[in-house]
Amino acid sequence: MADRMLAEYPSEAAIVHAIHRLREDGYVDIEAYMPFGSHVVEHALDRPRSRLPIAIFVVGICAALGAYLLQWFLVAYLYPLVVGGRPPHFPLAFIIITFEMGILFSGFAAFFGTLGLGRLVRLVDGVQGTPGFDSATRDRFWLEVSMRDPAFDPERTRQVLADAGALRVEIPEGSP
Amino acid sequence: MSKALLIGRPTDAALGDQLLGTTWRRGGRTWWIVFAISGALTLMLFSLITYTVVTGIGVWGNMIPVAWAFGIINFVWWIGIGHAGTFISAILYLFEQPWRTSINRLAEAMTLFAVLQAAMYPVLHLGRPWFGYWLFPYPSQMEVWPNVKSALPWDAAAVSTYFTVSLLFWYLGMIPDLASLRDSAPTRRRRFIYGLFALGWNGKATTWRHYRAAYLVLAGIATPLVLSVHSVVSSDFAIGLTPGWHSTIFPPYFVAGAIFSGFAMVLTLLIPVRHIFKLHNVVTEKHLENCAKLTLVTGLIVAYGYITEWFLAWYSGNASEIYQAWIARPLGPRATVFWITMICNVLVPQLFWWKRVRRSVLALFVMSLLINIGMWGERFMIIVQSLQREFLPSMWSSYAPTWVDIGIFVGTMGFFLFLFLLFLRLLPVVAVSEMRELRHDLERGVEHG
Amino acid sequence: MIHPLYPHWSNTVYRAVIVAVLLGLASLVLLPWLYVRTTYNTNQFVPWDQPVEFDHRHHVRDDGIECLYCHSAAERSPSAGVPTTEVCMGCHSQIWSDSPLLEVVRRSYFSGKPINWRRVHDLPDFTYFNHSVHVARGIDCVNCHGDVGSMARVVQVQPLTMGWCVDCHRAGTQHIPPPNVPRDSWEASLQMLGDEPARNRDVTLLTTCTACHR
Amino acid sequence: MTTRKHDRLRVLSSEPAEPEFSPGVDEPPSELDRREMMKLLAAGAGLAGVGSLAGCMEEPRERIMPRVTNPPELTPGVPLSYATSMVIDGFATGLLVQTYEARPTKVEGNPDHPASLGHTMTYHQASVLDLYDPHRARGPLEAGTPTMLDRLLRNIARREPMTGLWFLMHPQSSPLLADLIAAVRQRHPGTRFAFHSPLDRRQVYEGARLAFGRPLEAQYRFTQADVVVSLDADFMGAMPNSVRWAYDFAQRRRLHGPGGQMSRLYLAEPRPSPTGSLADHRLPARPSEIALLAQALLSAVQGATAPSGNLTPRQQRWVQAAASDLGSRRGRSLVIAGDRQPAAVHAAVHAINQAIGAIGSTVAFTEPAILEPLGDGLPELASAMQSGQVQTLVIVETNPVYTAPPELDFPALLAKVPETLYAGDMLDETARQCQWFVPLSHYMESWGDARAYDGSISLIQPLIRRMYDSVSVWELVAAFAGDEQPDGHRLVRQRYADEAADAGLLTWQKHLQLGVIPNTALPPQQVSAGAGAAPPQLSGAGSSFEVSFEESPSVYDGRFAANSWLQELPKPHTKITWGNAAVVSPATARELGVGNEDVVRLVRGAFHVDLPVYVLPGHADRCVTVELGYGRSAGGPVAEGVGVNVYRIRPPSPASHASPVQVIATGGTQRLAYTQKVFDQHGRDIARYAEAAFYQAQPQFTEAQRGPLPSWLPEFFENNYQWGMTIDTMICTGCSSCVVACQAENNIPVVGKKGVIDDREMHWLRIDTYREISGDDVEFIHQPMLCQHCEKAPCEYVCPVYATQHSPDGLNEMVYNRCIGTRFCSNNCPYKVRRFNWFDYTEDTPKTKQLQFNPNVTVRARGVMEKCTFCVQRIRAAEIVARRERREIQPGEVATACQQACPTGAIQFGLLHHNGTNVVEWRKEPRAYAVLHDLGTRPRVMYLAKITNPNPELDD
Repeated sequence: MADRMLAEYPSEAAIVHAIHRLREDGYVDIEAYMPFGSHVVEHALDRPRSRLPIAIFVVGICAALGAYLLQWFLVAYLYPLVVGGRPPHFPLAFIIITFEMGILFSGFAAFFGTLGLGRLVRLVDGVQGTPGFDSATRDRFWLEVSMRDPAFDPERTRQVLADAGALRVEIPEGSP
Repeated sequence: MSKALLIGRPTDAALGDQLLGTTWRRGGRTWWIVFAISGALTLMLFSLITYTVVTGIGVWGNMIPVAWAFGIINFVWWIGIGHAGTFISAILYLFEQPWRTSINRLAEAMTLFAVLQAAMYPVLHLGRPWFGYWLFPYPSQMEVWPNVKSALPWDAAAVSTYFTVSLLFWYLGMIPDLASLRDSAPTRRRRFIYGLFALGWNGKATTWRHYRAAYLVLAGIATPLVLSVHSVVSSDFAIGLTPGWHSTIFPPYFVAGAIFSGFAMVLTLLIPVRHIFKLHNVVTEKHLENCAKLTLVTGLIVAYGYITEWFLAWYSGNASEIYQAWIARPLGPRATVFWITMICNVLVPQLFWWKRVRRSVLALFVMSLLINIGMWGERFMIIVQSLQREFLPSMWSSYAPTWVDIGIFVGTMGFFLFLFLLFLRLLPVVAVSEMRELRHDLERGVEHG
Repeated sequence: MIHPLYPHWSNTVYRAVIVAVLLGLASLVLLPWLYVRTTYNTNQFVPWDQPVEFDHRHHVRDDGIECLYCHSAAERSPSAGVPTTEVCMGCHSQIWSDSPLLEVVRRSYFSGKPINWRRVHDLPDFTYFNHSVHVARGIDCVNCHGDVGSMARVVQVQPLTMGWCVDCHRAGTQHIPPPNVPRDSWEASLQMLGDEPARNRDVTLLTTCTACHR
Repeated sequence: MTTRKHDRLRVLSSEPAEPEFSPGVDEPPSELDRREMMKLLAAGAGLAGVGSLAGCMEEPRERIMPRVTNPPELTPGVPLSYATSMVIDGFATGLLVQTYEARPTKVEGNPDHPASLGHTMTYHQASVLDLYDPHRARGPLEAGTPTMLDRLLRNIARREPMTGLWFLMHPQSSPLLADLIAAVRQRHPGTRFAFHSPLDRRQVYEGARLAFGRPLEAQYRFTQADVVVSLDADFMGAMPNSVRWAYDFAQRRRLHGPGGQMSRLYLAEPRPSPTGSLADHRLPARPSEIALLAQALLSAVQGATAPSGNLTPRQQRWVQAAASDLGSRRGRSLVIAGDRQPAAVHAAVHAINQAIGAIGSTVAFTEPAILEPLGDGLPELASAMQSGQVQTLVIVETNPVYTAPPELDFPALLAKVPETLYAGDMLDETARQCQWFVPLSHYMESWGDARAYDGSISLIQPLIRRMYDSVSVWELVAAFAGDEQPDGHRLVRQRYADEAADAGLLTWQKHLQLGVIPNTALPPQQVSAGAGAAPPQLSGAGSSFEVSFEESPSVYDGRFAANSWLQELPKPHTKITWGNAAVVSPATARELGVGNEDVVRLVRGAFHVDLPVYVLPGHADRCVTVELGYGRSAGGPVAEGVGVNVYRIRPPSPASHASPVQVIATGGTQRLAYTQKVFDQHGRDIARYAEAAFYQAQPQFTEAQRGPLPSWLPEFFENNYQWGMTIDTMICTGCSSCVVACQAENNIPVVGKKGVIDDREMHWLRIDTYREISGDDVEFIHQPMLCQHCEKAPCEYVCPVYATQHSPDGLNEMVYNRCIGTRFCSNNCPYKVRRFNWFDYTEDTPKTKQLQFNPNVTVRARGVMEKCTFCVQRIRAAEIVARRERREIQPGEVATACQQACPTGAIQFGLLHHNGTNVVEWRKEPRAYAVLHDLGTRPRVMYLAKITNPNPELDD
């Protein structure tokens, strides 16, 4: 069941132009596909900043705390042994592992966060397989308008996209 | 000579064909020969490892007093090499150095493979490698735990973290290129396989948004990480009493040395790759020259480290330290290694003051090799020469490696090359999507230094 | 319209496979980790075949023979000692002197060849356990060997892992029963007395390595 | 915690058939299982990725073999120790041997024995290893084919009286043997007994005869000697009574405080000896020069002012100083000559002692403990063989084919003898050329007796039933006396029936328990020198090269060459293991143009040998010292082909040295395996030493090397129950008895010559020797170096798995089964006392050798670190006994193996709150110091600086 309309544009400039056109026409539910992370396009779509960094920070801090606690628990609490006359609880020595674990888990958070928020880890989405769409990862920019968009009208929207300089306009057959 | 970062103004498609094409154009005969050799060396490596584990660590040259030798030297050497990758991809990214773009993928791959070699040694050099997992705090029936006051669990944590984070960073950066391989690779089989690793990337702006945020953060955390790793490695020595180890200069001195050797290795690999894959337009003299400059800078820091060691040894007034720095190393057993180190690490980089040298590809290549040798020598000097001349003269002795030591070292080089060649064949050597971005930035005339 | 690279159902398979791979990796660590905790691995509750069908129930419960009567070395020696054939024959030259069950014992006694028992409680050889000091501190045999008096064949009831030893050596005082209190009422009396019985026997809890490893 | 017991018979009688395992052991010797277990562990854990110690234990299941009947004194798992004696060339040293379930594991000295006083020498410590040598002969041979021992003995006993029957054996002192010899002579009239050892003491008795008209044994009282002058006498290391004398000398020597008095030692010798390292005035002299010195000294003490002509100025000064010191301390000084010196020197020395009033005060004379000291020897036998008078030759222990001078061509002589029987522990060079071979029992398997140096009758009792089909010397001789089933026990009981008669069995058992029959020391004789010959004329010394033949401190005359502990024992001054060298002085080395490991050829007439050179400062010039006992061509794989056999150039007489000799550098080189390569302290105050005068002036000269150092780490040892060790380097001779004792106690493996060359020796305790060279004088400082059990141990905090950490009572603990072998601890140990199992050194331990393993010490597998534990097994065992008895550990209750062995008592160990004990009082002395104190490791081992007492007149 088709739910969106796709239009291919030759360049950054073209798609930006198209986006402005659509927005003037009151379209809200639009999305772009591009071969590289273009600030310009993102700016045109003007989306809020990603929240991912905050999540990463939180995870990292928790991991670090956990690492320190674990070290204290094992070395200073469960089986305190004297080595080289050092006290069982020896913060100086615990710092490094604490730090490394903080880094490690922020790393995980960043990576898996992207996969999650970016809806990745899948082979099939709504747009793959649309004729010509594979240019989206090479050199073309694709604009997507959702059919759920209040301003959407099959004919007019196609027209608008074409007028904005689309090389082609496609309607992918429904995503699973 | 152009100082451009990108020669010509290739279209995105052209860039794609040129840079992604490396994965489907057939390898020449030379590639196959080198690949075969590295494969053979890899086999040798693993048979020697088996031999060591079965017979006992005694097949190495280690003894008392020199209880650490090739194992740890090579560990530190490889880890050091592993530093340039993350340095380039993370730190230069933070400093918005556009010239990183065309070499970071390759440098990161080098990092991963180098760290992989490094990671083998600490386990191998154990008397009982099969108990290596005791370094990790798993819930054990013995109810005794690792001693986190020792530098070795620090190592374990640092190295494994470094490897993991570098891997994630590398992979994350590669996803868009994998996607574009999925869409543009010639055969359906290739597309299918690359598709599996592309994780369904479709270049959606929303995804890009999180992606770029995550990438920035990863760069942000990788920066302190890369600095921490070699500091931790240096603490394997710095927390010890051994004359020549017991020094506070070690962490910065090691980090500098690491990046120094790292860039040397980058040049060693980059120059041939650039030649073979005809990347002159994306990897320009400018890139090579910048690498040379960084090598010079870090080289100077290393030289400063040596000077500080000698000074502190003298200043400490400690007989053992003075003997170590002023007599044992320059004159004692295996002093040749000391002199090789000095020449390769201190004198050779000075040539980089001259632009003509920095611009001469051949000179760069040769010097990078010399520096790699020099940095290996430095680790030999620090580890073996120090242990040869410790506190009690009654236990002074001199070290000699066995054929197994050398075989395993050469083997790891082969294994490294093996992995690197596979990388060249199967994955995009240059970050294409980033090149495209760079290209657009350049077009907009946002020409950075 | 080229037909898509992946069939529409592939997402599910793809994710399933990824999860499976991850689980597989984890199990490489988890399974052995679980295995070593099984009684199979620790040899608990295995009724080993012995050359002589010796029944502790009969000797301990019916005849009321004290452990230390036969395992007398436990008071003086690191090892409790398996009784000599002589000890067996001490009684069995009089009673059941012709029982076929005791054939092996008699043969050993007259030939002078020792009886070849199978060790049930077997510590690693780098671990030095000393019975005498534990007995002297009033650790009851049952604490480690279980209620042997109720076993047809002796089995190992405790894991005898280092963790198990150390648990007691860290906080062992409540394992030391008050004198002359029947077993079934230990719990109660210990709750009453706390570690007083232990203090009376000036028990020292050793957790230093050379207490067991030398 | 071991109890001493008397008669062993009941224990032994109850053993089942298979003697190689000690039965009745409730845990049979399980090194094997232990090793397999380690392996299984490895494999299991390796595969599993995780695993627990119990994890891989289930197969193979250990078996339990209880005794059938238990002797009352034996509790399985509790060791017993029994008194016995070891005899070397006729002189007995009393020992206590520790056994686990009838399995000897460790030798200690017998405190009640006059020749031991509880201490031992290397040979005694190592002898337990010989017992379990898998290459010992296992049965008698007739022309190379096995035969039955009892039949052989019966046939011998039933022989008609023989003519031309000769015996050749080591010097003997056994009263029982004396009786048996008489019996043999009675049965076979005209039988002759030749007593011979390569290190013969015949010239000693000859000297006494010259001086007093009859052979006598000198009994020295070092405890009363302020001044000792030794002419080539290594009386603390290489003489029959050395263990005792070392102790006595140390008593008089050791300083208790700056004000204290210490004796002074003058010593002239070719190469530095253990005794030499304590000498205040050590004069390097070639063997031939000793005679001149003796003569000069004699004339000097007799008042001759004119210095005898042919002495160098240095020698003259030495003689003058010695003479004046001797003279000024009449009755409180003595002179002693080396056994190997010619009779004339001994005679001269007796005269000197007479002159300085030593005889009767510091030197007494008794009848020799030895049988027939001047009776037949090798020369007599040789000539008899030459002239074909020898019909039957019985050779016991001694190995003439290997040791006899080349001139004799002993193999050829042996071929002339119709009937030859050899009795020994192995098929050695001589055994291979005799037609009969009888295995000789180890002394731990035999009943017997012997006299100590002072004559006390020492008893020898077996500790284990005979492992093989063998006889003791007494039984063999008894067979020739007609005893068809000789039984050592019976013979000994008969011999001492009357000693025990008064109170019967009990006294006998008391004696056995004591190991020595009280009040049997030989009485002093009234003598005066010069009664015999006038002071003899001594031959002068040539200027040509001399070769001096020394007994090896490791393998003696070669009889211990099969003992791997001794082979791997570093020699006191050269630290050479596994072989011998041509030891020369630096000047001589320069003259020859050679250095260490350059091969030289020593040529005496038609005979020559090639040896690698070792350059040793303090050695006499133009003299080459070579050690006997190496280059065995038979006698077990350990012995064979190690070092060079220098008997091949050893002259018949004097056997002590050969001159003239050509020394030629061959240009070749040969690796020597030494454990220490640098002997210079490089100005680091590691082994402190000072002269007595300096010490009196500045008692606190080691102050900077002890006491607390600033540290931001908290103080840990809140309890005062702490172990510590104190070592006095001023009475350490470097004899290395402690090293072997440690090896025996702690199951320390040997690594072989290659292992040593690769710096992989395993000794937990080593003796570092530093040479302080000033002009002609060399000061040798021996520093026993073992784990210092630092309070702030650098090795501990670097171990990632807590395999080494600190116990509350101050021990640095090493847990082998936790060690994963990072070797970080070794790198971080400033004292380098940690040893690593580079290979599986214990894997191929022969089954018999496994019986020697100390069951209370883990046998280390491959890949783990190990080091001195302060004999923690002994500490814990003692603590357990004390706990059981609800009492404190008493002072002296725990002794480490090294402490027990040390002849001079230089090593002291104990609890630091036991005031009054040596370990505590010594470390309070001002000369106490800690090695590398400035590192702040706070060692638990304190050393006392070496103090020397040179003669102020002789300051040059």
